[in-house]
Amino acid sequence: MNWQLLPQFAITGLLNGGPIALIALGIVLIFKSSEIFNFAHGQMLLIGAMTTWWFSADEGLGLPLWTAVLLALAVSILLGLLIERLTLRPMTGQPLLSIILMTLALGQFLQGLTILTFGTTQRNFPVIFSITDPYRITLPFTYNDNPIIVILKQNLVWSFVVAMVCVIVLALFFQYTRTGLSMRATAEDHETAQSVGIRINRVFGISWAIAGIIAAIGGVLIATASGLDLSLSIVVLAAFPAVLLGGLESIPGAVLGGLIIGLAQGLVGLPNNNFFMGPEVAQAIRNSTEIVPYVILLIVLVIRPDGLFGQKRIERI
Amino acid sequence: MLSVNNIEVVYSDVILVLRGISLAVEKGQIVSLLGANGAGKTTTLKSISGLLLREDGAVTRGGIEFDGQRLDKLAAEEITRLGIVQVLEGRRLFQHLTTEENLLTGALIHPNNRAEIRRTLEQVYTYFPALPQLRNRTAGYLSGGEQQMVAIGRALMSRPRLMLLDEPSLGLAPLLVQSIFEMVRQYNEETGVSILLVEQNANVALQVADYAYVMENGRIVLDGSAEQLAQNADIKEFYLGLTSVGERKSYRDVKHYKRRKRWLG
Amino acid sequence: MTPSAQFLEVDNVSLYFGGNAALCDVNFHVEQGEILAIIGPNGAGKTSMLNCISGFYRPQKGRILYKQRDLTKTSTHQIASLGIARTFQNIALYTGLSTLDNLMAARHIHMQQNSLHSMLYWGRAQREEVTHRTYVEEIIDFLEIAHIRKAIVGALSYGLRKRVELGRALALEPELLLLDEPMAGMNVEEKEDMARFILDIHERRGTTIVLIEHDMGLVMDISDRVVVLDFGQKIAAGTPDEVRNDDKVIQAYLGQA
Amino acid sequence: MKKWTTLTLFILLGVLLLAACGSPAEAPANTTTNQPAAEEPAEEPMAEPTEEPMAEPTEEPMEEPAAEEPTEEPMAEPTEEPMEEPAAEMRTDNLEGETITFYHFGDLSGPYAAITGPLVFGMEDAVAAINENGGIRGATIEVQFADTGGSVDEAVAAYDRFTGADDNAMIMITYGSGEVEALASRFAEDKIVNLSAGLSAVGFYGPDSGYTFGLGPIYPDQFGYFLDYVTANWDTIKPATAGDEVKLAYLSWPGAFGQGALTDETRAYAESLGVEIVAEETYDLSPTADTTTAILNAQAAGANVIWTNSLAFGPAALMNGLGALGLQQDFILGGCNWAMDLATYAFVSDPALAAGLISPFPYLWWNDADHPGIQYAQSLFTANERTAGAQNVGYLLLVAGVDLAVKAIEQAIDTVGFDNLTGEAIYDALTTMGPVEPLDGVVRMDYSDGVRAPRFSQLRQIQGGPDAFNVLQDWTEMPDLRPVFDN
Amino acid sequence: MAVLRPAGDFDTSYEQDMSVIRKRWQWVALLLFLAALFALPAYAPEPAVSLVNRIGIAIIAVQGLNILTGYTGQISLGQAAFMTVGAYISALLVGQAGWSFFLALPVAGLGAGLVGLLFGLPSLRVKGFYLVMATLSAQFIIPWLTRNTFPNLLNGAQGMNVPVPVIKLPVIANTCFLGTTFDPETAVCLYRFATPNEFIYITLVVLIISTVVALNISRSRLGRAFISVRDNDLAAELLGVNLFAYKLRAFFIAAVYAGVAGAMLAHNLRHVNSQTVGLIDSILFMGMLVVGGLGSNLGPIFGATLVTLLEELATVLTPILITLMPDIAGGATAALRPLIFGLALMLFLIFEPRGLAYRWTLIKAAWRLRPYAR
Repeated sequence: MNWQLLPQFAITGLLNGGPIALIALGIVLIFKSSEIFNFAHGQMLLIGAMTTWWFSADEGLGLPLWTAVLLALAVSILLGLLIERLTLRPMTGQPLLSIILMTLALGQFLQGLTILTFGTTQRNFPVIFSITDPYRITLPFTYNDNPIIVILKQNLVWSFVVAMVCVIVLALFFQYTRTGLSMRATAEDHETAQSVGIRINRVFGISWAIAGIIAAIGGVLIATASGLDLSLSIVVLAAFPAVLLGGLESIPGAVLGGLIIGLAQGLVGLPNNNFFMGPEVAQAIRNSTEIVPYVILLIVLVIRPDGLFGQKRIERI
Repeated sequence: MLSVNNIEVVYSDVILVLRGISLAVEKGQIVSLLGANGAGKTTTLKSISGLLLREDGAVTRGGIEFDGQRLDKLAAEEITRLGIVQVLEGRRLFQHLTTEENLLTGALIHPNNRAEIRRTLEQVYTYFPALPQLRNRTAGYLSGGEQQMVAIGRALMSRPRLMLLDEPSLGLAPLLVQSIFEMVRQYNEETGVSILLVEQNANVALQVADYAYVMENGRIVLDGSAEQLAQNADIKEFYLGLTSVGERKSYRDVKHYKRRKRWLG
Repeated sequence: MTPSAQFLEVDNVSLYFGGNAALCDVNFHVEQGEILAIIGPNGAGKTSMLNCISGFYRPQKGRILYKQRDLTKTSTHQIASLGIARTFQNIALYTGLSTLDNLMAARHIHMQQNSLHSMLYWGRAQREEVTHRTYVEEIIDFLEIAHIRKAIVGALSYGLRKRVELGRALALEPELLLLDEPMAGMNVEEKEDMARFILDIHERRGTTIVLIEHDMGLVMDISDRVVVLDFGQKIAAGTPDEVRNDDKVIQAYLGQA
Repeated sequence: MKKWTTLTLFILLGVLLLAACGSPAEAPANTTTNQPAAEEPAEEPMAEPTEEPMAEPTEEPMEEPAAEEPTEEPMAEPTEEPMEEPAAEMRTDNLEGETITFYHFGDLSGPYAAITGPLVFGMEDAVAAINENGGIRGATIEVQFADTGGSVDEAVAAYDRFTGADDNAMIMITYGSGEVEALASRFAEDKIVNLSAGLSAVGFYGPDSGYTFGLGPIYPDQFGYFLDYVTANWDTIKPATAGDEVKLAYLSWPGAFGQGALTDETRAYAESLGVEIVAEETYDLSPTADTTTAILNAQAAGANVIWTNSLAFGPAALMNGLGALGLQQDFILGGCNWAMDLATYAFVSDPALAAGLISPFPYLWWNDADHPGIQYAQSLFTANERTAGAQNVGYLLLVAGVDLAVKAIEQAIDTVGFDNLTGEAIYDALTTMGPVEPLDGVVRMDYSDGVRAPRFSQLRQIQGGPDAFNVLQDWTEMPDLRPVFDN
Repeated sequence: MAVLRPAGDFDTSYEQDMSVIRKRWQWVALLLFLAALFALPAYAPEPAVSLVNRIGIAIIAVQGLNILTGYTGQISLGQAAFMTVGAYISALLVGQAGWSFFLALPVAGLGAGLVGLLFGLPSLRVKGFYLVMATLSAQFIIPWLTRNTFPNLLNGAQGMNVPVPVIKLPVIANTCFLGTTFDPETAVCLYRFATPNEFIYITLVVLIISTVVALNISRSRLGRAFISVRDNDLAAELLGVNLFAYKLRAFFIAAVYAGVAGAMLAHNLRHVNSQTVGLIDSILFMGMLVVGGLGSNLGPIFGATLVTLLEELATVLTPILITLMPDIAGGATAALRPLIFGLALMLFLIFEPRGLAYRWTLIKAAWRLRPYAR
């Protein structure tokens, strides 16, 4: 192991976990309010980033960056509302499988639509956060008498900050606003919510609109770090396990799940060729970032089937 | 105020649950709906409050009117906004919200007037003096009686004109049941809000009600003022099982008769 | 009272959900060949009791002995093989299967064919299907549901589904039949039919029956003994007449403070 | 009832989207090229072969447009004597009305699209130009294309489709290492010549292969060539932080292409040069790949040279990572020929980060503007109004590749006659024609003696702006690191 | 619907009532249909035969998924991963160990089945989305394993080429029969299943076997246990069905089907790597199942056919789209495929959630009731 790199990889991983947490949060939000697991979230991410690019790029409208982001947010809200109204409301009361397939199909549809609209070429996303001049932090301890310096990419740090700010804003929104309250109430029990006069269809709409916003922000954060192409839609695959780690319905769980996955993905980069199991194994472990979330997920499912924060249900017959 | 006119309710397009129910609630009245399990009491409440729709049920005949407005095609949340609030059977609270948040959800149908909401909240706390100490407790961890109080309190928060109470006594100790019913009566007397009360526990129900209906198999079989019904000897017997008054063959006899028929035929 | 005399013995059973006791030190026994009714107000723990016997809930305390065997230590799916079958309060049929297949599915525990036989459907498997089909058709005849033999049960009326569910329980060839509100929501005529079936099963096969029912008239008519539960506790037990006149029972039902 | 409302909404939405689709997709094209493309009828080269009677069947297609372009002094390799066309002396068949089909399949929608797109365009533009100038002895070249989306099974399905529909399929052009490796044995079995821009050694020299010919050198050769240069010039080029030892980190994509340069032969060769391979890391085949892990591990292992076998966003991801970590000066970055391309600039977050990249460069470049072959390619490019993004390695290479194919087919026709023209005949032509220099030497091949990929290359380095792919080393024969397979 | 029969069609024994094909003319029709399929290479162009090949392989994979998801109610997004397992096992056995394809095929199925069993284990503890995720993890972990473990054997991400299935027959009277050719090296007659026209026979035979087995499962003890787990797992357990054992059995059988389909695909493509089938295929299979009809034996056949044809439609529409929108160029197929599939699936879910098989039974019933149909 490269113990000297441990803090570096741990912190980088954790920072990478920020956007993952944000993405997971978007999925949890939908699930909480309507028990729909949104497999199309990745495509919403992609569309958010693509529209931002198109509004801002010279090939597109060439608007100032922040205007472009705002317009993209508006598009994403609209998209969220449309999805809810057109594809998921007709599915009310359908079995789980149908709803899973609906969002999968929706994802495919949106993917095709994105290609049709924007083509397949990769895009250079506008730089929002500086990508040079990394922060160098000297840690207050040493390893083998070498000072440990952690190099943090600026865009990584700021992406993390933005993601966390979004998480906090959302949490405050849920905790302290009336809309937040009605969303939390709806999430608990649709029938009871209706009985106290909450318009649950409106709540679903709002949930999807917010999910659209979160997706667009997530898309922009990821695209700004490393360019934009169709593969952005599969970034969410790392966030799915984060959602389940946290327990599907838990907002703090989703955030923690995202951070755990980021951290773990960072740490698997550590083993070097002198790792006790030999270079092939070390190489395989370093290559395992894509499956780490799923391995963690399997472990958690075996130990705690309802996730770390999930609600256990009593089955009745 | 509320009149249910000969309604028929069908679930999933096939299962007929209510076979022509008529009842009326006048302003300021407490009306009680009695009956055994599966008689259709809850279905009646849900067809008034609109919650039937989400269970694939529908009013197929007859109509429900509230102050002259037809209810049977309205969504549940709109009916609540008209001033009819249902307290669901089984104390359905938002388990992970605190007591006070649960109460506040009741006020979501009103415009965001903090002072007004605060005042209503204080009012609810005066009806249920036990609740202020519990305001920051997670609702799911409250005891059954406390949960029932929160559920009713939440309904009060919406300042209803008609409250539908579904089996508030369910699973509660007799003493608690008494105190909850006393509060209900007090609330009714002080505010003049009408209450439609569904109960299996005829005794307590008849103590607070002005008028009562008895249901069986999706039909109203008996109605009258609470005093009248309380005097009715059949009621007591009804709750110990004699379904219809008068001469009834034992089920064992029925059996032999039918079986003979089958063997012969 | 020697232990061997007891067919089913519920011994000090307590069941908790979180902190709430659904059952609290419940004791009673069932004798072979009798019809025992469990009554009590809503939420008294009747269904929980049945769930404990059929192995769906594991009581935290106490034992349930069925022919000397402790059911609380038997895995759920094996309890059916011991000869215990049940119906459910909210009908739990296999909604996507026909009446016939619902009953055939219950023959599961009596079938010998393994999965490979099933896949090949040759010789033995086919013969076995026919044998069990014959048995199931007898039940269908008995319950007078032949006309809906091939109908998908999800689309049947409530009363018929209740009857199919009874048929499915019978297809297990039980020695102990647990019926959870078999007549809830039925009209008098349907109730009469159902009562007749229950009594016929009891008389013809000598099946021991434990049933939960709200209709007191029916309970009084057909059961040999009655156990009354209230707030998870047994408050009375005895013949229908004894129970009918028990003060505690009257109080529980009328809710006097 | 509700459902039908939904359906109506769906249809409405669909119509709206279709209406909307046109604008954003076309917008980039409009703004990046200087002439409006919107009103223009679709002038895709692959549409219909124009059967125009040609003047001279033997005329070299590249001569004509060359005159239009401004000529400068030759800067790279002076053009050798023009290739003599043997056609005239052998026979002068007029094949008018006949067709020869070129099949090609590449990734236009998957991860490799950035680079295969221009390859495909180059191929199609070159073919259209040849058809306009009389085709191959009058025979029109027809083009059949399939998009594989970067997936091998799509490529195989396309192959089945092509061969199923045409019993005498004779030439196919492929762009991806994965599909080449998967199909190599089938090309040989079905005797179909495959000109490949995917330069995997296995495809050319693996078991049962043989009909696959490279348009560029195999990656092991390129890697060895790079190592030669680095070791020979280490003292002058080594990073300030580096010691005397060349310690190499192989950081690349997973997959046939990304790992294509790392073979037993190259490992042995590196060892013989005293180069220690201290780290082998992979990163995701995606522009969003995070290379920090790979770079930091390489640094921790003491590496001072990085090789990447990736294209466009692959090296860019490394450049971005190096830049963001502030380690740009600590490594010499080398990559296979595809790494040094204009497309790379689309993904590098700051053009300055691209400076320093060293790559084998087995072709001339667009800025060798006085070279007739380059001029020809440039004229095609301009005439077809391709977007700036397509003006990269791929386009150029495929114009040359088509030229190679035409030369080989003409020779085959001369040998066996058009009626006997098969894949085998083209194979024979390719393997017997000796050294060829398509497009007057933009690329150089010699498929004699079992060599199936070019063995000569330049070495260039990015020094400054996008066009400054400066020559470090002129055309040289690369070390021969062809893999040996026990068949 | 199932009870509707033409007048005069009575059963005289339970065997007869339980048989799948009830009338002689139905047998004749079926045999004619099969004969037409087997004769396909004689009259259909090779691309069409190739298409039928692909449909056939997809049907087998979807039949497995139908047993797991349609019958047992366990939602799985891992079917393609188990195909990968089968594909690799067969590729290794035939390519490296020199086995006959026809021996390797069942072994590939069993091997995939065992892996399927492993990923079915979480079904003991989790349901719904959690189970979907557990199976999705197979979709990541298995391809990753093929890329990153045993590089010398599995050849990493490059994957490997897979030999053509071959039948060896002895030379009889100095001639080779049945369209085989003499192989001078080994001095036997060879039949190589190389082109679609030859491979189709393998596809059809395996397809027939897999269909018969699926049919038998659905009408016997095993199938009823599966369905009872799906329809009411708690009741099923109380009625004596060992939930865990049956869920695992379903996972095993589904993965065996996938393994067989994967092995066939590998030999058909003659190449396999970790991405030969991927997540998108798992989604496609699920879509095929729903479009065809969950829990119906005809469902996989209808669904796989329709969805594969839709994919083909995307290829056909590509040139038209390119003429309409020149700038989309190569991305057209990439755009059209997910677009058409996604749209079709969404429309099916909203308007025909029970799938084509259900529609088919309705049509049959209407036909039998003619002229009195509504």
